[in-house]
Amino acid sequence: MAKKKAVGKTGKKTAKKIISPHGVSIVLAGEAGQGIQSIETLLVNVLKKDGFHVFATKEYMSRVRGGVNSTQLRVSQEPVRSYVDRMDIFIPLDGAAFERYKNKITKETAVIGDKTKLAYEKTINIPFNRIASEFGNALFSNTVAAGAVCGILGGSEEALYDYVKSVFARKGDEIVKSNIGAAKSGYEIGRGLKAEKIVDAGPGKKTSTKESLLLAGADAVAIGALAGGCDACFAYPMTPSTGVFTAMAGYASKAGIAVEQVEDEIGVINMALGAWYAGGRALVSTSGGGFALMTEGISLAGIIESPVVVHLAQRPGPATGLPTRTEQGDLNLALYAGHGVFPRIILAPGDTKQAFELSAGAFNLADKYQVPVFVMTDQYFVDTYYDTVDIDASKAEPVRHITETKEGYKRYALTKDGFSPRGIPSFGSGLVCADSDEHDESGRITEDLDGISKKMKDKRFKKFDAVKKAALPPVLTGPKNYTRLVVGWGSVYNTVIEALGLLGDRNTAFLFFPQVYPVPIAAKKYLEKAKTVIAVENNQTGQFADLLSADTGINISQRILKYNGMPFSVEELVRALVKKPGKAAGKRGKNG
Amino acid sequence: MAKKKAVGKTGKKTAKKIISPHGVSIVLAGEAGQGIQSIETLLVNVLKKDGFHVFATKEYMSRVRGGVNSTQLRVSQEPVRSYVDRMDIFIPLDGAAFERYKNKITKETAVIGDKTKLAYEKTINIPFNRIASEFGNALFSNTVAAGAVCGILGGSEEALYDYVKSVFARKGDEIVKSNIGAAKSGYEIGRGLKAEKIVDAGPGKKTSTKESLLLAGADAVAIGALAGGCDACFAYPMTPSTGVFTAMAGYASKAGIAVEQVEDEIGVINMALGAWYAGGRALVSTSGGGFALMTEGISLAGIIESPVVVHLAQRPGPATGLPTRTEQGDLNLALYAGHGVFPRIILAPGDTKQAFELSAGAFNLADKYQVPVFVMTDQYFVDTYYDTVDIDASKAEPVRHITETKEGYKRYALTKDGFSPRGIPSFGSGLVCADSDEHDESGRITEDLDGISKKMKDKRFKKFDAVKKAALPPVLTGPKNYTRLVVGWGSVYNTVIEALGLLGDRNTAFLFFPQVYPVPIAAKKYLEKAKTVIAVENNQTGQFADLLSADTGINISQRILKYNGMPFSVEELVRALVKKPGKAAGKRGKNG
Amino acid sequence: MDNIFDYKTDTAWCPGCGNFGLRKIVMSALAELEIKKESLVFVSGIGQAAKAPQYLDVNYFNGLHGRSLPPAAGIKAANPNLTVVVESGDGDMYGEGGNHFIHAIRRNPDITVIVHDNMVYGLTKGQASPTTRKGMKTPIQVNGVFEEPINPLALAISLDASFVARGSVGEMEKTKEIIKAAIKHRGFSLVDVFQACVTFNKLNTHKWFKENTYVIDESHNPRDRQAAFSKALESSPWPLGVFYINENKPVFEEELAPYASGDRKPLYMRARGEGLIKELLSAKK
Amino acid sequence: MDNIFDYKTDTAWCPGCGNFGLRKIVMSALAELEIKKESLVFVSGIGQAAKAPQYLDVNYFNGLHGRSLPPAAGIKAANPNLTVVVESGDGDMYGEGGNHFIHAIRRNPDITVIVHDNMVYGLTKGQASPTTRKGMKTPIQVNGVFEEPINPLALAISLDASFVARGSVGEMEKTKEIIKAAIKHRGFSLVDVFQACVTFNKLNTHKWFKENTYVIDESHNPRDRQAAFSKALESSPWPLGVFYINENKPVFEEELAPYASGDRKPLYMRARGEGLIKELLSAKK
Ligand SMILES: Cc1ncc(C[n+]2csc(CCOP(=O)(O)OP(=O)(O)O)c2C)c(N)n1
Ligand SMILES: Cc1ncc(C[n+]2csc(CCOP(=O)(O)OP(=O)(O)O)c2C)c(N)n1
Ligand code: SF4
Ligand code: SF4
Ligand SMILES: [Mg+2]
Ligand SMILES: [Mg+2]
Repeated sequence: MAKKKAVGKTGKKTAKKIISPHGVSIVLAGEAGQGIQSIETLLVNVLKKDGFHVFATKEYMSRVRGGVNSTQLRVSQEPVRSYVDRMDIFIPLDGAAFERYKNKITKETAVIGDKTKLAYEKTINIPFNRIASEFGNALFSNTVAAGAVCGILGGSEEALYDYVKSVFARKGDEIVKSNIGAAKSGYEIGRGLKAEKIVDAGPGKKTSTKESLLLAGADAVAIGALAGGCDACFAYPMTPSTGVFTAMAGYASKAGIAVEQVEDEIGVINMALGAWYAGGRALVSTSGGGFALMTEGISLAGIIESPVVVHLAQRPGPATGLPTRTEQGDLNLALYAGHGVFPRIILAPGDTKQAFELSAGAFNLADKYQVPVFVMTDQYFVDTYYDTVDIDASKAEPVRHITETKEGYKRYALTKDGFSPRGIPSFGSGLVCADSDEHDESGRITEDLDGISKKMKDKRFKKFDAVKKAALPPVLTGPKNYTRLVVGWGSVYNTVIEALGLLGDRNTAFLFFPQVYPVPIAAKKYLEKAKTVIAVENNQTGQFADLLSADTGINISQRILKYNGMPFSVEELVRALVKKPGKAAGKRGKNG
Repeated sequence: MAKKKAVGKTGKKTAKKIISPHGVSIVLAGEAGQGIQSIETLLVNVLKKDGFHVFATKEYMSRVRGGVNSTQLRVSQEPVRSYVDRMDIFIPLDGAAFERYKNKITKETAVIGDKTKLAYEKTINIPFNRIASEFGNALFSNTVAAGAVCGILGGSEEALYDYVKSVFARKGDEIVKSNIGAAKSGYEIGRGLKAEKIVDAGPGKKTSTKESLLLAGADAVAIGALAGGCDACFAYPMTPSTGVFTAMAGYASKAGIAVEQVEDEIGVINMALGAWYAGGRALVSTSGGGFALMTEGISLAGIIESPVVVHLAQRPGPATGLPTRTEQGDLNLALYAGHGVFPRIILAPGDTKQAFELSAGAFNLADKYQVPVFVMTDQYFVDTYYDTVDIDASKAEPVRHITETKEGYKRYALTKDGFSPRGIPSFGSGLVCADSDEHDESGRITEDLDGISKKMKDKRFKKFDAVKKAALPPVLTGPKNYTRLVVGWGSVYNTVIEALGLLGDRNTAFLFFPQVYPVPIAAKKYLEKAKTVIAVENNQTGQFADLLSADTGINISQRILKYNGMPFSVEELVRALVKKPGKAAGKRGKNG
Repeated sequence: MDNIFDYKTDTAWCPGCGNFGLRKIVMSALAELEIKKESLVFVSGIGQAAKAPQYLDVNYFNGLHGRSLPPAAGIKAANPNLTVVVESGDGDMYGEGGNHFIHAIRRNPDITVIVHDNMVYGLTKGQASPTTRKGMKTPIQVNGVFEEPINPLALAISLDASFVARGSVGEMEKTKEIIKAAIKHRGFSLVDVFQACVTFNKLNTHKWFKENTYVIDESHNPRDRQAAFSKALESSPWPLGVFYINENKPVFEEELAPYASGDRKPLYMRARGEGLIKELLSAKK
Repeated sequence: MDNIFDYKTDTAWCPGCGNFGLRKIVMSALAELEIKKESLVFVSGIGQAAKAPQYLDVNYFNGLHGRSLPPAAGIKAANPNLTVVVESGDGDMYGEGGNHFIHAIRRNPDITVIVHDNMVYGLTKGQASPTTRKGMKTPIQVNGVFEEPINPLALAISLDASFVARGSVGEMEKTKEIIKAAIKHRGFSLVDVFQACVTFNKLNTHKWFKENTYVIDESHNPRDRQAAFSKALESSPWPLGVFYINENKPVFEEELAPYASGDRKPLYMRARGEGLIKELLSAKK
């Protein structure tokens, strides 16, 4: 391999790039700890301030240093919100990073990096480290790289330097100066590449995204919860649910939230139930293995008719599985966790707006129906962010459903619809008795089998009705006169929408379920209308399709499933939908 | 109320009894601690030795003293194996006991007891306490009562006294003598009642039941497990699963079983997995709430592909619910416990013979397929016993599936059918690495997403095929040309059979599932043949019917459900089947 | 004179059970402390002991077996003004609930934990609990328990618990005073109470407890952790009284953000400023 | 010269992490003890520390977070002849796994438990663990941890653990000797090892550990429980060495029915007599 290459030149002939209709996709890859994250943050912020729509998602290994992590950045003149396979620009920071993604390189891909490190002839050489060292520290190489991308995309220099300044301000003038120098140096190389049409991959004309918000899924869930009146958050760290917990801890002082890291997940759920009992509105954030431990606690919520909100961020199992990867594999777990029969509600936001609104709403639903409410996300969802103007703080507001008690108050008073007014201790003169044993109306243990004990079972069962009726309807996108209907839930939302946009099939519509359980009554009607129903799920068997089939009686045998720990890409969905999948999606295992 | 009544007389006119075609049903009721249990044991043993078929089941409150418990005893010339509502003879030991069951008294019922304690004019007066006191101790009243029943039923005096002798032998001659006196006194009163046709309720002619076994469900599960090579048993006490644990502890020294009471259920399942890893064959015994805590451990079994056998004795939830009652409510829990996709097997014996054979078989299945295997029972099942000659020790034998390892051994070697030969440490020269993270063939952690990591997911999924194919077929009882098919699982077996016998409907057959999951392939064929399929389940929603519907695509909307904590009685099943139930069985809640 | 906390009902306890005595002690302590009924909450797990709140006229949260402490802390987090008393069994607290026990001691919420220590699993009919004496035979430990019992007081002291004491149903007056002191104490208070299970524990009877305990005298300094530890290791006879006190530990709920300023208003009475959510969102621009 | 337990692969640890040092110590200890590879089993939970067995050429059972001890006991129950070493993190062992910790100490299987005590949750990126020092700020404990850390040695001594020691990656030779003694000890041995997490714990660095520890001298009598307890309470500097030994505790697996007679044949090598099941059934006649 050539020892020294001209900066900004490939060894071979010039690789001309085309402006992509959906913006530019940039992939940064390197070891954990190498600073990909900081390049990403810098670019996203600068380019957004600059007027571009931005999208970023990351995938990372279950380790703190080493391995190969990557981040995908999309920059566009139109909103972009999903993961793509395409790499317009690929910046591997080392050889291992290059190896892991090289099979995604096409002839359209501009591979940029230090040629001495990459076994790829067509590499457009920018020796980030060497340039950074010229400014005093090889650590500034991230700034060089960010500057270069900015230059290629035609971002504004001003925004770049402003941002660099703000980031490094607290480290002193010297560091600010060096980094601005490094950024400038990178920028100029980038601009050169663009000018010479070596990499001409601008996202198109700028719009105004200055006022839009840049939220990751985790932020949207956390702020949404606060908007819904969440005032306590208990958790035990577990990837990928920790982001929401961390956000809540960060907001604790400002928003007055009782935040506690509990000794284990069993403690978490039981502490949350204690808090609700005494008038708090507690959120629990966890992932598959941690949630598994809460199974008995969910059942307790069922019998004491306690509200509780569980943020369940999914990752691939079984057991520890792939801890930092993504999967929509815990629906069955959420559906069936807890022995005994009692209603629950399962929500699954598809974008940050929904995440905000559903998380807020979860608290009101839990409080109103006195049931556990799940907000289901996954690693891809919580770690992904993009600009948005859709989130409206005034759309969410806490509604409390507690009652001031009088003497003789009965926590489980029998009523027509099964809901008993919920009192809390010391608010009023009544006593509030919550009981894990089967109980009478005042919450005292009973074994009056054919009397009050059976009535209590029936009372809790009755609640299913109201909960089912209140289920959020599914959302239809695309032609009303579809013959083919794609169904999905949770994080596949944006990807399906972008894929269908590209597909441009007039007969295919998309039915998205922000609430997956109870299955909204309207589901059946939508499904019946379609000749073909295709489920798109990021899991191995199609758990939601099973649920929908069982609920509507309509068999959904066509399933597009992905379960390697990565989210769907737009391209593979397009391909799968063109193919019009048959039963190829794999045999169904009935459980998981 | 009259103060002193003639012994063996009612205050009113004589209540003439009829010999029941299905033997005599005797209900004993009293406070916990009053010794109902000892009357029951005495009668069952004496009457069985005497040549009668016997059946006994109890229901009890979640307390150690006080309350009202009862036991039902059936004595017959033909095998009797199910719970009936009918009380031919009712012996309430106190007023509370009388109150709790008085609505089951019909004009055929002979109520026997101490008239001074019972607010029931037609009571046939036998003041057990007073008579016992004449023999030196009011505590002997149980012996008087047992003797009286023996006398009524025409049991042999010899067998009675022999048994009394054997029970009290270790307490010394004096006590033996007094108790024989008490028994004799009771016996004579009973014989008098029979002679005067005041209570003429003999079970009919004696057969030979001397050689038959008297096993409760719990015994059959425990001895079956031993027959299957179980050599370790870990548990945490929980009603109604404790019986099996206690039996194993009792057999430990004789059979060489490593028995340990663990600090909690999480410890239980993880200890069991450790034992299997090192070559043991461990059984875990638990109930709903305890099993809920094992959810994560089940998932661990899934990914490390460990065998494990779980005896899950069901009781009504949610949470603590009705701890000492019965329900078939944990099927969904067993089906879906554990995040991630992996096969499992769920067995549900219907009688003691099946319990013996399935528990034994569970160990071989677990070992062969390297999956968790559940043996599901319930309180009614484990506490119920009757005589049987069906159990054949030679029908069960441990089959080990471990392999001697060589150097370079790979625990998760990829094979065509997904099964890798299972080594254990120190048996051979290879190393055995079990890993909760996604792993490669040798069990080392990996994040090679599209490579070995996905292959491992597919490998585990492949195992579903073989496991499904090996599923035990359902058992058909009744006409082959049925139009109406009753389906059931677990403890409803004998009750459905007796009910259908009484119903005598030529068009109705019974399809029983000793294995409920994977649903045996043959199920569909049987269901398709029927015009009407009726599920009989001792739970609130029909969990097995849901599973069958989903698996076969045949909707089972007719469901006979009971969920007050009591088992079905023969009579109510007959009534329900005569009515030919419509959708009356209640709306279906999708989960529980 | 009736105790205002008395709730008359059919109890599920055996006649003669130590639970009755402890119930009386607890009711008297509460009455003497003149605690307002509405602001008092009992929390328990599952077991015979854990049924205690069912027989009191109080607010209660009767949770899962082994899980009394997390809800108790959750209750304090939602409303620090409530007086929270946990009542549970030795199996519940030291067996199934062991992890919560050690971490609740560290967390130090201002709650009082009364453990009915009958050295056996009562409700499930006589298996060994973590405090069952070595050698006792049970239906499961058929050859006798082979382990030494856990020493909950030594354990608590090793964790620097805020208040550690042992009572006994055989010492009514003394135990009442201990419980009163425990409730008044700010922080986590453990009161392990010896009591007989007349049905399943034939070893540690009322008489045995009487004969094998003595009341700690004035000379013991409960602020001396070493001394407390050696007191805790004493056996045959076992000391009764307050072993250890450490008032200098931060209290869980007071450290939580909503109350850090000293404002103890419960969560349900708080409303957030209109603008907060807008502000948090704006910061994401 | 290569260590036979060395398994060469890409480790997931940060350069400079204390895990590397402890790995070396453990490998040397094993080699010096000349343990037969086939009869050695490592057990771990989940965390950075818990990955240790992945980098050794040994049998291992890499279980769930917090759940290393129950499988370790299960392994001994199935085959008492295996040498079982548990390697896990402070969060794994004292946080999620706390209940197993206290009860495994009581149960006393003959296993050695090495805790990589870096006083932080490494794998999940820097939250407080039960041993995190008071005041340390983390992404969750944003105002600093308010509780005193758990003292695992004092805790173990209060439970009368069979062997209690502390090592430090900064004291390689000493720690190796401790681990060797722990493995040779019959019964449950706890070795809590101080080690730096260079990424998430900026307080307790390699240097800090060096400066804040000292090696216990000969004068300490590890058979004296009181003395051991006060040693365990010492801080700044923290003592390193063997704190406590109690050889007189019955060992779990030896108490189990299959081995009670002294026959240590593992379960998988045993077959039951033909007639046993028939006999058990006959008893039900
Ligand atoms: C998860 C779970 N496991 C087991 C049980 C069964 N169980 C109920 S109470 C109890 C033990 C009670 O012992 P203790 O706490 O000492 O109370 P006691 O009855 O002796 O007062 C057990 C094991 C349960 N209810 N839940
Ligand atoms: C049930 C469960 N809860 C949470 C996690 C997430 N988790 C993995 S490792 C870990 C903490 C690790 O800390 P420690 O044991 O101290 O090990 P270290 O990484 O510091 O070596 C946590 C919380 C998990 N895997 N499973
Ligand atoms: S079983 Fe024991 S603890 Fe329970 S009520 Fe009876 S005597 Fe008391
Ligand atoms: S995060 Fe900490 S404990 Fe984990 S490898 Fe890095 S330095 Fe070591
Ligand atoms: Mg107890
Ligand atoms: Mg750690």
